[in-house]
Amino acid sequence: MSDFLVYLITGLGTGCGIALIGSGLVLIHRVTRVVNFAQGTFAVVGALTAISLLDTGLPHGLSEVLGVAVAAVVGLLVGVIAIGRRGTSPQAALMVTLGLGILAYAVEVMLWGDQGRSSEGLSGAVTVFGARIQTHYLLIIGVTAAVFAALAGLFGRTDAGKALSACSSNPYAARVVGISVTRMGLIAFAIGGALGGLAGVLLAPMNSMAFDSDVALIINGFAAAVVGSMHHIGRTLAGALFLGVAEAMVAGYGSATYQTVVALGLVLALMIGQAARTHSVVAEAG
Amino acid sequence: MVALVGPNGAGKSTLVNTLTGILTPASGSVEVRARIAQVPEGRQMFGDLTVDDNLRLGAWQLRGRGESRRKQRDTSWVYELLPDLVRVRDRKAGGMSGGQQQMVAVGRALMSRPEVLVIDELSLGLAPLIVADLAEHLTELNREQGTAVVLIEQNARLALDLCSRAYVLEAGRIAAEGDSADLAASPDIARAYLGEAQALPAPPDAQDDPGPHDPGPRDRAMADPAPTPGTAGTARGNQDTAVQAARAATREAK
Amino acid sequence: GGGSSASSSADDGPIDIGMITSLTGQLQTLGTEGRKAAELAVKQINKDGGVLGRKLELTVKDDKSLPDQSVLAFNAFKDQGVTAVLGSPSAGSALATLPAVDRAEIPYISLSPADEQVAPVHPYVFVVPALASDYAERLLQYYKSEGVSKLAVAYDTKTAYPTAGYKAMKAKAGEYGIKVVATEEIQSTASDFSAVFTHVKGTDAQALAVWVTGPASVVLTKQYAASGLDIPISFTGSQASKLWLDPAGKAAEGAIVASSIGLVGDMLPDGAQKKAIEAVNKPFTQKYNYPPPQFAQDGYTGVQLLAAAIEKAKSTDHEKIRQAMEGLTLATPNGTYRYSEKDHSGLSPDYISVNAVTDGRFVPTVWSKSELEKVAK
Amino acid sequence: MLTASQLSVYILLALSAMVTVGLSLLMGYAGQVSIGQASFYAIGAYAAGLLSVHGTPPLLALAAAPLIAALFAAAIGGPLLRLRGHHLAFATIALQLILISLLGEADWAGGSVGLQGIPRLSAGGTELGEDIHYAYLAWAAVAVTVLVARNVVTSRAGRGLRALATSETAASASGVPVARYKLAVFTLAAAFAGLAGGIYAFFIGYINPGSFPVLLSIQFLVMAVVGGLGTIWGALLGATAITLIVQFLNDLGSRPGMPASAPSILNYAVYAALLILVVLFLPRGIVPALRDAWQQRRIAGHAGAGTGTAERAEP
Amino acid sequence: MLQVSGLSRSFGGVYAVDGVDLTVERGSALGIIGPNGAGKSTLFNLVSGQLPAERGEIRLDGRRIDRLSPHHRARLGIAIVFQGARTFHGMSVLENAMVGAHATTGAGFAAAALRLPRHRREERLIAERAREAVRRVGLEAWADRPAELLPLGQQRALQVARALCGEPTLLLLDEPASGLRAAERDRLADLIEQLRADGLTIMLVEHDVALVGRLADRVTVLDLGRVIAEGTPDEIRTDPRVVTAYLGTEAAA
Ligand SMILES: Nc1ncnc2c1ncn2[C@@H]1O[C@H](COP(=O)(O)OP(=O)(O)OP(=O)(O)O)[C@@H](O)[C@H]1O
Ligand SMILES: Nc1ncnc2c1ncn2[C@@H]1O[C@H](COP(=O)(O)OP(=O)(O)OP(=O)(O)O)[C@@H](O)[C@H]1O
Ligand SMILES: [Mg+2]
Ligand SMILES: [Mg+2]
Repeated sequence: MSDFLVYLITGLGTGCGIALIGSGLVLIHRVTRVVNFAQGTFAVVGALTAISLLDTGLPHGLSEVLGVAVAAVVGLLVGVIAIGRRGTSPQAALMVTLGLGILAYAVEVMLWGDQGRSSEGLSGAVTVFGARIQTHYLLIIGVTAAVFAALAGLFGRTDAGKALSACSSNPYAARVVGISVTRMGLIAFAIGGALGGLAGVLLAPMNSMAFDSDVALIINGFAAAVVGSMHHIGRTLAGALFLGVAEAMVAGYGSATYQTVVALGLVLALMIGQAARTHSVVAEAG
Repeated sequence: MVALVGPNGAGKSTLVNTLTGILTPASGSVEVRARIAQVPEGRQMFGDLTVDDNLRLGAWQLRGRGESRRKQRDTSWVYELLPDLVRVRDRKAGGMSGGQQQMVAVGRALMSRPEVLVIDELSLGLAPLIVADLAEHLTELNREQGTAVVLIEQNARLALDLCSRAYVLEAGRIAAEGDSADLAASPDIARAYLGEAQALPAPPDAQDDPGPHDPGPRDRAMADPAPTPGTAGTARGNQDTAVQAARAATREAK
Repeated sequence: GGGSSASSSADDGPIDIGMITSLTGQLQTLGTEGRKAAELAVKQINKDGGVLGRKLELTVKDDKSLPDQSVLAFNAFKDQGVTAVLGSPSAGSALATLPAVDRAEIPYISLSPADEQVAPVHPYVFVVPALASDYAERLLQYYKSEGVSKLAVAYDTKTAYPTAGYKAMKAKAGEYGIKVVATEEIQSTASDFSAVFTHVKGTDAQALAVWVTGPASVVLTKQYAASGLDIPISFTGSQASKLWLDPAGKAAEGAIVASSIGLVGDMLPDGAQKKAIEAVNKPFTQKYNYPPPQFAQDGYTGVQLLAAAIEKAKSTDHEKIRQAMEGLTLATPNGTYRYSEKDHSGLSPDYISVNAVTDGRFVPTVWSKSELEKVAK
Repeated sequence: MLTASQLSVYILLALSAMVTVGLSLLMGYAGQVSIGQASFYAIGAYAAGLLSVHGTPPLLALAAAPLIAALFAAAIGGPLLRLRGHHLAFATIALQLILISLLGEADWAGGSVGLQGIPRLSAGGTELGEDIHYAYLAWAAVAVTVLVARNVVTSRAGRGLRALATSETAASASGVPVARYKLAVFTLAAAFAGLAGGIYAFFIGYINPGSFPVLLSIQFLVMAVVGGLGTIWGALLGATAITLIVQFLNDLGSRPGMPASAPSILNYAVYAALLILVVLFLPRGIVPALRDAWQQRRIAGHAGAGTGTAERAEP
Repeated sequence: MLQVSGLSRSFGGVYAVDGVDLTVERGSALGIIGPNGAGKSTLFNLVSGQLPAERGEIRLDGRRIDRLSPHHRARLGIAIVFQGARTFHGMSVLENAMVGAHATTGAGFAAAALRLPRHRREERLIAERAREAVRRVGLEAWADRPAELLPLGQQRALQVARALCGEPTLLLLDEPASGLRAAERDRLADLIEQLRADGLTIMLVEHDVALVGRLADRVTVLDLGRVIAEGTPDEIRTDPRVVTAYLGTEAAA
């Protein structure tokens, strides 16, 4: 029983990490229709910045905040290059973000070298119902909950949220009603950068962050975001948690060698199930 | 109220799009000193937002605070004008029927309490009943709030009845303009109707490379601020008329 | 028959040596270090008058950690008519290049520890790093000395090196009176290993041996520290560097890590071995401000072995060098190599040190210290 | 006369070109995104490798490679192609991850160590020992690929594909069997990749899961996009440009005298910068851009049909 | 030739088409009118197979077709012109029309890839049929232009041309005249009348009552997914329910 709890909570923990990456992807796509392949890079930059600051003796908290800030700026930069030029199609912008992700490798190697780095997170472990869980997981879970609540609020309740969604739903119409599509897009990229950075600083203590850590991050995040059709906040979170827990459970009760296979397989099945139910007319509507 | 009439492909949409700044003119300039709202060609819904959200976004530009903001966001009066929408107010606009979308588009434009209202195709896909109501409402707006209306309308009869002035467009140039009553009588109108598709400016890059990423007119209109030589002619043709129509519109706005 | 070694046999010109390594991609950290040390070795040798009175000239090519790129690089060296090639640290690259090596019959000194390169023996392929199986054997010896009889093993099934190591460990465990009571298959792409520890807790294993490469080892170490699992954990050569030590940080304290003897040179008694190690450690540390990691020493050793073989063969002829290699015995930072016709990985497990991480440094265990002293003389 | 290293570059180039042509067909004409095209490359390679290792005559094994890849595509395509856009893109990438992962486990396929001892191609006793033979083979295969692709796109089927790329609804209403067409083009692209993979296996003589990373799929994607989606020449040009640039930067980076950081700067930064510039300034790819430019010149040149517009609009 | 009975389809619980019965005689033209959102387009989507029906059945010449896929129905001779323009991007006007020919031709990938004679024969056939169709709708001047650049009216005409290429027996037209000026409108009406003369059966959704009056010999009125009236144009024009629900007073005059 307590084993189950361990798997469940660690699963949720990893899931939340994935969700944070996914959230940035969804946010940016929901506003700009761009699948931002540089999302993992934001996390890496945020993490590595925070770690370096910690090494220089800055206290925890401050270092992390600064890391997130830097990631946000990087996000904005990526945005400017990807969608700043008038008439760059989402597909083109996607390739640009891909390119920027690779470009970042060089910069990161220059700044931080090519070796993996890590930081000390919340040390120790707590015991929940006889299950021993790393305290840091609880932090990740908490932050993720807050972030997603905020996003859901933004898009669900506020006019600003609607206006943001409008930009991707129909850019032309957005211009017609006087929404500055590009500015909205840049805002989205900045926030997306911050979200990525947040994911990075939270995951840094759990992982060894190197310039090329983004690949693994982006793939999981992409999986979650796609479960949410690159649009739905809630479904993205659900997808991420599902992914995390599935992996943990497979590793726990089956063999860890197949955890990715099974988890990805399940996500695929899930999506194909969804798709079977929607019909092209409806899919193309609007 | 100004009417733009002319055969398909005359350049009416292109013209009003330059008016509202969706397209940037290749030459000359458009100055509009007024809050301008547009019912674009082809409805242009926010497909995955609800009908209600679509309407509310119409008021996005109005930067009100507190109470006034609340008023601006209030959509109820639009539903009174277009009762058919009540039934679907919380459904995704993308799923709506052609006419319902047209209603939303009109409602959305009205929401911004415009001083200049540009309507590209009013009656498109609307049931006669609704068209009558809308026509009435527009004249009302024009009379009471002095809202200027630039109207493109397939049903020229209706257009000329509604509007005081009218411009007849053909192949991107103004073929005739004047008091709609006179125009209604004049043969120019008839000519405009008989405008042949062949007489149209041929679109550019004809042997364009196939592939879905080739942007459709809409994307393209956004894509290249400076049209390719092919369109330049059209655009320039439209443009000088654009200035006039804009003046006409703003004159009425004062 | 002995492919003549084209251009570079011009009797006084420099001796061309090619080096295929991973300067970008997954393994770029390993490759970059290896290159640094190899270039250092060449510089030293040339300073001491070169080989056969001729200078060595090292050309480096990047395989981007991709097999086919390694083949491209090898073909390029073939065109260039190099005397010999130092091979990539990536097992995939090495194995992909072997067929080409067999055809071209150019001596290939591999810096990758994959067992498959030497079993069966490829005539022109000689391996520098200690093989996974050697590490396995050494760790078993250590556990025996610690009185461990029940062992849990976790290994990454999707990477060649750990898999080979695990297989060897399982096969040889019996000889040392050790029983593998739990086998945990893990995945280097995973980000959570709590399952491993939870499972092992459920067994009566007295120690956990981990075979994994890359960043995953850091994650695993940190989670081991937090897991409350109270049996010792051991790692292999893949962790014997700051790539693992730094990010793992506090969590690494007390962990057992097997490494090449070169890594603990400064703790050896004075003698041939220590001198050999310092020959690379001193200048390398001077130049880069940190002691050379394992991969660097492999690169350095590779060059040394090659130079010795050429010297011994008194020729740059590929076939002659191969024969020289097969009879070669040489003391290097990695230990003393003894290649033979049947054994193309000349290093014995005796040169592997088993360390415990103390105060963020690799310190040989008492048992290991005494063992090393035997060979260090 | 090309040197062995140049030869092997051109062989790999040809193989990429084949995959890219298929991908361009899939994405450019049928509007189906695949970020996992290397899966079929891998399947072709493993099919050829395994068969020949177990004694099948190499040529037979090579012929089987595209077939098996196609069969696999046809099998998974059914459910997979219900997905659209990002979903499909993800599905393809996930598929590759799963495939690589399983291959790493499959001891019968060499597992994580990889598949060793793949014989060289041999036709009727005579072995294709020289790289030049593989170059001929590869380029012949490219020719076939291009021919088939051209024939398909300029046909009824091709029009159907392009139609469903815009609107599946309208296409199906015009009698286009959308699902079947998608599957067909998916399968065709897989076959191309499979054939390339087969040649790869024989050329290198060793394959392992690491030979087919996701980055390879992305590389193919980049080639297709840079060259210009939906144009066969674009696919060829893209593959060529990218392969040669990558090789050039790679050589440059490891030249003696280059700083230690040169490789990562060149292989990452410069490569990426070039990619970004092309995408930003030739968003539709090189070949379409060239075509447009040529159009413009032609229009500007003799006052022909194209300028009719402008004239009519002049005052 | 077409019998629809008890046909229903809902979206999000709300019925868009709710137990509709109707019959279309061969060679006749049925007009369908009704308020916005009444379910006209949905009905067409159900008949042409774009949407699966929830209940009810559709018979073409007595054969049940409501389980068949859209392209299968197209092969049986049902063609549809959608509300709103749906031209295929990146293809010339002529190619757009040629797509329509899918319904009556069969050469697949293999035939194309290998350039079998069958393929060549068909290509020739398709090409000339497409030219004919394009000419018929008066687009020959645009034949080689990218279709998405056509103004609205021409796009509509192009869809008709595409439909004709499939040599349909039943043609569904969803608001074909919306957005067309009087001139184009008349040309379209003439075209439709010709088609009828050629024996084509036509279902027409239109808000231009005059046009419906001119083209249709029977009219069905939908409201909220149900048939509220049925009869000749004149009967309908005076039907009080229709006037209040749809026409409004002055439009009827
Ligand atoms: N994005 C574009 N690129 C090239 N040509 C275009 C573009 N948009 C419109 N055109 C051309 O400009 C001309 C005017 O088009 P426009 O849509 O303004 O005509 P219109 O009067 O609005 O027609 P309709 O009455 O059908 O709406 C047409 O010939 C059209 O083909
Ligand atoms: N894809 C969809 N998703 C959700 N609701 C839909 C969808 N398609 C149609 N509806 C709803 O079904 C009802 C009927 O729509 P339909 O398009 O058939 O009306 P219509 O008679 O064609 O109206 P119009 O004359 O305006 O075109 C409408 O209320 C519409 O909102
Ligand atoms: Mg228009
Ligand atoms: Mg409709």
